Amino acid sequence: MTRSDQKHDGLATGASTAAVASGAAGGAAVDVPSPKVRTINRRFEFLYFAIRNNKLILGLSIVIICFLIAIIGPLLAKYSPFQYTTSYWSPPSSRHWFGTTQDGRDVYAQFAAGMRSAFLIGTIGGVIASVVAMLVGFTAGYRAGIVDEILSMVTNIFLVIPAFAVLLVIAGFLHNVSIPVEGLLVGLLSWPWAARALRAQTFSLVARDFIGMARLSAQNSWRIIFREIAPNMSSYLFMMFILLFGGAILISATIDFIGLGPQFTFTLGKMMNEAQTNSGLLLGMWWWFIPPGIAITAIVGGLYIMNVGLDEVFNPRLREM
Amino acid sequence: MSLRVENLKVYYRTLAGDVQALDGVTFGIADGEIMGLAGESGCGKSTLGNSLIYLSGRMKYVDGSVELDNKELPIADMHEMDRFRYKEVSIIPQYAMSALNPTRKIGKMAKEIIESRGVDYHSILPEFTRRLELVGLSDDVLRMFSLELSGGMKQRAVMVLSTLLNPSLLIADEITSALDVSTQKAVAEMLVEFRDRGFVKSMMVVTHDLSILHQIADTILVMYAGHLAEKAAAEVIINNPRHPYTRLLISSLPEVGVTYAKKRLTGIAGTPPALLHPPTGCRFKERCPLAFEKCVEQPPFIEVDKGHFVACWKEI
Amino acid sequence: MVSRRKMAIAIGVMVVTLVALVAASMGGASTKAARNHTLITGGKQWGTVNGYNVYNGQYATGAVGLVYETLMRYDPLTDKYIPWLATSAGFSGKTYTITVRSGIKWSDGSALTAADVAYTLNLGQYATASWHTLWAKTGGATASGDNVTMTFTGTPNYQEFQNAIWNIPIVQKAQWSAGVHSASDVTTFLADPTKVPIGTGPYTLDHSGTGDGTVKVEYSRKDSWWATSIGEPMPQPLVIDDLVNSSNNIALGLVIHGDEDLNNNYLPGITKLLSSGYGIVTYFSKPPYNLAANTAWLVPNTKRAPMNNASFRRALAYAINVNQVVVGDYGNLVQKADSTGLLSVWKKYINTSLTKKYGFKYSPSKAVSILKSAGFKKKGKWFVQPNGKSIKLGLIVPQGWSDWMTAINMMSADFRKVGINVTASYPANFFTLRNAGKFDLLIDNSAQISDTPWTYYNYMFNQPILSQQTFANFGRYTNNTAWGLSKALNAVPVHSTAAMNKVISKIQKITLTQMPLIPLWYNGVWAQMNNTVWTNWPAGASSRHYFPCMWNGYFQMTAIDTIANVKAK
Amino acid sequence: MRRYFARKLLTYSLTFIAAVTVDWAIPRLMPGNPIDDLLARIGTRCNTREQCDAISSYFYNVFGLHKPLWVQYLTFWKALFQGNLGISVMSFPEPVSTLIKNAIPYTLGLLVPAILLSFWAGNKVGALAARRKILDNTVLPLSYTLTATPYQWLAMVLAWTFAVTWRFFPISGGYDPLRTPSWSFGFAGDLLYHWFLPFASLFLVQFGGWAIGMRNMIIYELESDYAHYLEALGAPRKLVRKYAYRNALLPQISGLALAIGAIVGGALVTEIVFGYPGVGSLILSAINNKDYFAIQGIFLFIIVGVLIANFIVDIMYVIIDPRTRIGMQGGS
Repeated sequence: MTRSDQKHDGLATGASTAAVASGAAGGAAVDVPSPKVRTINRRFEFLYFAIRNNKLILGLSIVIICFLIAIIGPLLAKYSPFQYTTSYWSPPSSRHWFGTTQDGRDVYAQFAAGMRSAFLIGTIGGVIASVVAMLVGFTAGYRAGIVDEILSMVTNIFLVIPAFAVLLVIAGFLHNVSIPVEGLLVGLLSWPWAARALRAQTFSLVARDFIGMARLSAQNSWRIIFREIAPNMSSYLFMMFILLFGGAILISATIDFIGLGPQFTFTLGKMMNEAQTNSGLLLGMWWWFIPPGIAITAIVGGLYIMNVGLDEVFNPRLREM
Repeated sequence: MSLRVENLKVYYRTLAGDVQALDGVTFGIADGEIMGLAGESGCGKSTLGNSLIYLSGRMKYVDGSVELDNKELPIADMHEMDRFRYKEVSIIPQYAMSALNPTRKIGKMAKEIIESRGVDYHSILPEFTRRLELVGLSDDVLRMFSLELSGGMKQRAVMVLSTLLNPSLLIADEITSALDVSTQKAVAEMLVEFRDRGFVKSMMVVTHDLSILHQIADTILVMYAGHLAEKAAAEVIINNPRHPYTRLLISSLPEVGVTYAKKRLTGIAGTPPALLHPPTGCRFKERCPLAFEKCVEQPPFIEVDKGHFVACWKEI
Repeated sequence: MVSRRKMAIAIGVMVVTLVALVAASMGGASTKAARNHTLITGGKQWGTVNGYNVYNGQYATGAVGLVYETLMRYDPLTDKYIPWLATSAGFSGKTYTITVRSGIKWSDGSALTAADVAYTLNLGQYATASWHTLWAKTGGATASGDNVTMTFTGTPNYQEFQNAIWNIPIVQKAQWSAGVHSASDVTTFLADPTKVPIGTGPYTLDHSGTGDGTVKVEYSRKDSWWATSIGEPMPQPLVIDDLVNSSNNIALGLVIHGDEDLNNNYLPGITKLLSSGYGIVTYFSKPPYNLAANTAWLVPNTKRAPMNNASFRRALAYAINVNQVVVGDYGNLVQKADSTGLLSVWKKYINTSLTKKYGFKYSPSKAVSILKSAGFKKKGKWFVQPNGKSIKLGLIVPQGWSDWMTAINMMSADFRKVGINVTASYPANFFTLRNAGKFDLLIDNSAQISDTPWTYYNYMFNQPILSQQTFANFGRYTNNTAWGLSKALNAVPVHSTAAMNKVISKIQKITLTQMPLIPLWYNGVWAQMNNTVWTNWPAGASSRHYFPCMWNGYFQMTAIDTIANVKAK
Repeated sequence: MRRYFARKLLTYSLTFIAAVTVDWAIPRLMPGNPIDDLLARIGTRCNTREQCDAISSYFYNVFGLHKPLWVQYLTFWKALFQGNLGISVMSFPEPVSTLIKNAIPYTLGLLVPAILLSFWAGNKVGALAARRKILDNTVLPLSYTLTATPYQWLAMVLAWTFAVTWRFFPISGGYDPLRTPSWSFGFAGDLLYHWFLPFASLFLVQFGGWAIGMRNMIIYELESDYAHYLEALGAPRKLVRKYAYRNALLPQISGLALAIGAIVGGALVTEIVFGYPGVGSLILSAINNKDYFAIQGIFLFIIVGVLIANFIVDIMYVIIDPRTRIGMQGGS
């Protein structure tokens, strides 16, 4: 588990996000009569607030910049991350933008590859965790009863087991996990808080009239879930995904730092691990361990800030005038 | 005259611009008067009620003045206003069900509020329990958390708490809308009782429900789109309204007792204007069956009969 | 209220900082007192201190050398045996006779006797003792007077036995016979940091200083030491603290700050700091900075194709740019190995005419031509076997061994350059794969510096091949001639250099042409010393030619001389 | 009340059983054999097949690896209840439980103050910052940066700045190795001196998380109905904030329960950076030495620790939040 768990408060703060989704439209005198006009207006309204929300803009800009580095960065690298050059421990220069490691590898090349890995693992971990969270959360919240009891128990079990420790044990015994495998493991262990939050949201939605109507008309459960429930929570789901994405990056950085991550792909955590084990700190090679940490902080921090911005956009009560 | 409101303008700030929710209203409430304030959602009635006691972050004082018992209320000054709140002007909020801190026992919470206003809780406690009994609550509620109370109990507890310092003006904002019909009636009667016993001098009852007003209000003030439409004695408004909007409003009710908030006003074609950029002149003219050229100018709110004020060129 | 809270926070933060700073000044001040009597070492002990069972291979640093001692010592730098607990030891015919030095006392005050020595040697009756097979070829050790004798039933294993004699620590019969009753006892008795080892060396274990053994093992100097009578200086450090390692990185921090006087970790980057005012020195002031400890070999699994093809193995040798590893990976802390793989201390055994003829050097083009002439063909980017099968090999080292991990990355790149498809990886179960022969290529350095190249050749050719190879011949190379020659070398008496060379030349021809193992570089006796508190460290440029090393096995070479000769500044 | 706790206990028991089973199964499903590593480590040689078999069967016996799987599973449980976590490979023949016992005080000494102080300070500062422009604009970005920082990186930056560059603090260790642990003022000072940097880096990262959480929660509370009611009645800001703070604290406490696992993870990597002799450093050497028994033992230990911590938070929550308490009375 990462601090995304703490951050779930950020999402819980978004509890009234659901209130927004449920139609308690904000804005003082925006009186909107027909449901159809209403959705259009709502969408417009979100966009309207979105492009005026400094937090969202700032967070999104940081994340986009990082993403561009991840996409374009490796193309600009003059060396491969594993390539040994003959300049050892050199500080940043025009030849090696971020300097070199003690055995002559280009830090920039590693950094750019690490950025790519970070987004990859965030995506894989985030998607898998979101999917599991949605399956469990929707089912538990919608079906209620014994199904809910069992699923909630399973969720609570996974919630309490420190995912980090489980990853440690699994990765310790598996040698050479690849990025997708690591992402899978991280995803499979970081869904519980999200599932629990979704279950609660689903509960309150199911209690509402229009779902009841759909239910009465004997529609297929999954149809109701994906036609009626999920769209009503889309903003909530999106924010949840952002947190899971950032969380996956943080957990994997920890695993990689301990040296249990991928061996044949560079990650930001692996860079820190190599800098640490090869005494980059003591030898004053700041150019080695500073960039990966800044990058992780930027990506994850950018995501968090973006999330608060989104929360404010979706939830009028939080908007500061 | 207990309350005197003069050309009060309060806008809502939104990122899109100011919403002119309350655009120059002038009226008064006499000592002992229970005034009903009616109008559709978004007409500015809640804004009016709230602006007399607490301008929330997004409400912006623009112009006008408010006098209570011949003293100027500094409604634009959040801090100065504190001296008047509760003691001179108090409110039973729309959200009375959730107005009590869920994690404090009611007695403790009351103690903390009252003492924070410089009043000794222990000396007021006997009166507090007496009034609770008056509304049918035993003093056990003081040792309970709000979630142990039913909706009606919470409502009554808030009523008692809000009026405990005998304010001059009480604003009751949609206090009945969350209750069932029989409780509504009881609560409404209690309001009258409070006035009669002198717990409050005068009262402004904001509601959707004209039948409640018919039952308890001395006068009724009708608002439309941030402007005043009509004010008169309750009987007059119900039986002999003169503003076209009031007439349509009354006639569109199939019977007294049905609240118009729940039903769209099918009798009146069109929708109220958006107040972000309101039209000039009479704001009802787009929907008014009687509209004519003169209506592009704003009609004054003038007394057409004794105690009967109307804002309509047709009535002048 | 709010301001009071703010103040509380501010005060809280200030208090914590202040306490830490006060603690800092106190911490700094009072440790200095005993410092100039304390020698702080580190680099051998990983994990907690594992107790004092000197036969299980994981005993506490210094348990052999500082507490327990051996009958002889061996100085590889001069190729001389140094009589130690024994005044003399050697074969006459099939009988090995040891004369135990008199006047030596155990730390409990009792005298060292021939019975103690015989008891120790007879622990070889248990299968868990490393000299068990050797012992089984004799009738056991018998003590009479100051002498202990062992008689072989067949041809004595001269080389092996001599090697064992200076490596077996002598334990006290009274203490050990009370606790050792089975094979498992031999490797577990005293393997507990709370037990008290009774030895003959200059130091005793200090329990209160060692504590639970998670931080260090601490030794106190005895008032007297028998070896001063044969000219050995009395060691100056009253206390020796050997710290438990948590990482190379932390060790480097300790060395830089002068908090560790002698460190035996592999510390990449140490050479950067030699001239930067920290007072750090190494044995040599120039590359390779350290003495050599062993040879790192590329081990091809000869039970798998195409590693069973000598030409292929030879091509591998030509393809590796060892210099790149030496410079890029190690920063010149190691030296490229000789084609025979023998350490420089065994120079006299290297047949230079053979190495001139068959030796190899880095040449990718030569590697390609060797492959082509052996029938390997290029198919696209990669070579395929003469029978057309593709070649896809793995090269492994243990996970976490960072210098080797880098080395195999470089080497696999070299192989791929000439068209041999090799992928590097670092499996967590490296040792399982190595012992079971489930690998293509790996790096190993199990054979250590010793008094005889026989240990190297035994490591290369050892037979029979078992399902589990635990200490030798991981490549499962089956060559009866070579194994026979290795056994023959074992049967040559120790000091007969000429007779040894005759056998060794024959063996060398096999190693150079068949290449069962490919020598890469000499791993160093990693040692960084700090002159801030203690000086007079061993150095190539001085007369102090000792191993500055606390690793197991080095005390009975010359590491004890390092301890005996350091001087307080 | 009883039902509530019975439920919690059931969840925790199931969690524990699941954790133990996973812990038991993983090394048996994975490739590799700890005995080979042990033999390689301790350099035991065997020159003949008989000797090989004798040695390895001895160790298989020691570790109980020769029995059928179900017996191994039951034995695992039995041993567990006897507090026996097996024998360490890297510190053979030391029991794993001893290794953990030695490491616990350091880890708890880091974790407990860091959790409590950061929770306290983060909540206070977050509450102060909410709806106060200047504070919010400084505290919020700082907190976001801190909470997004990987624990190990902040630890590295602190070590580099304060221990390597400025040398205010030691770079590693739990205490000066020259000192002998004792109940003395000097030793306590030395412990604190070594404790400070790892503590600070743990504290700071968590502080950021709590500050943000509280800041966001309290804004909700300040916008809630009861807060508006208080304000309408002219209650001073102080009282409104007091109420909001207390109510915002409740979700923070349940957040604490969720965060414990992550914080423990953070403590482990922080220890690794500073070579602090706690459970984190222990697990690193266990991993580096492929000491599966130690890894298993530490894993279980962490699980049990987290379960206990969660249970404490549960109880705390019930004590503090009248809603759960009353809800439970209604339920029982």
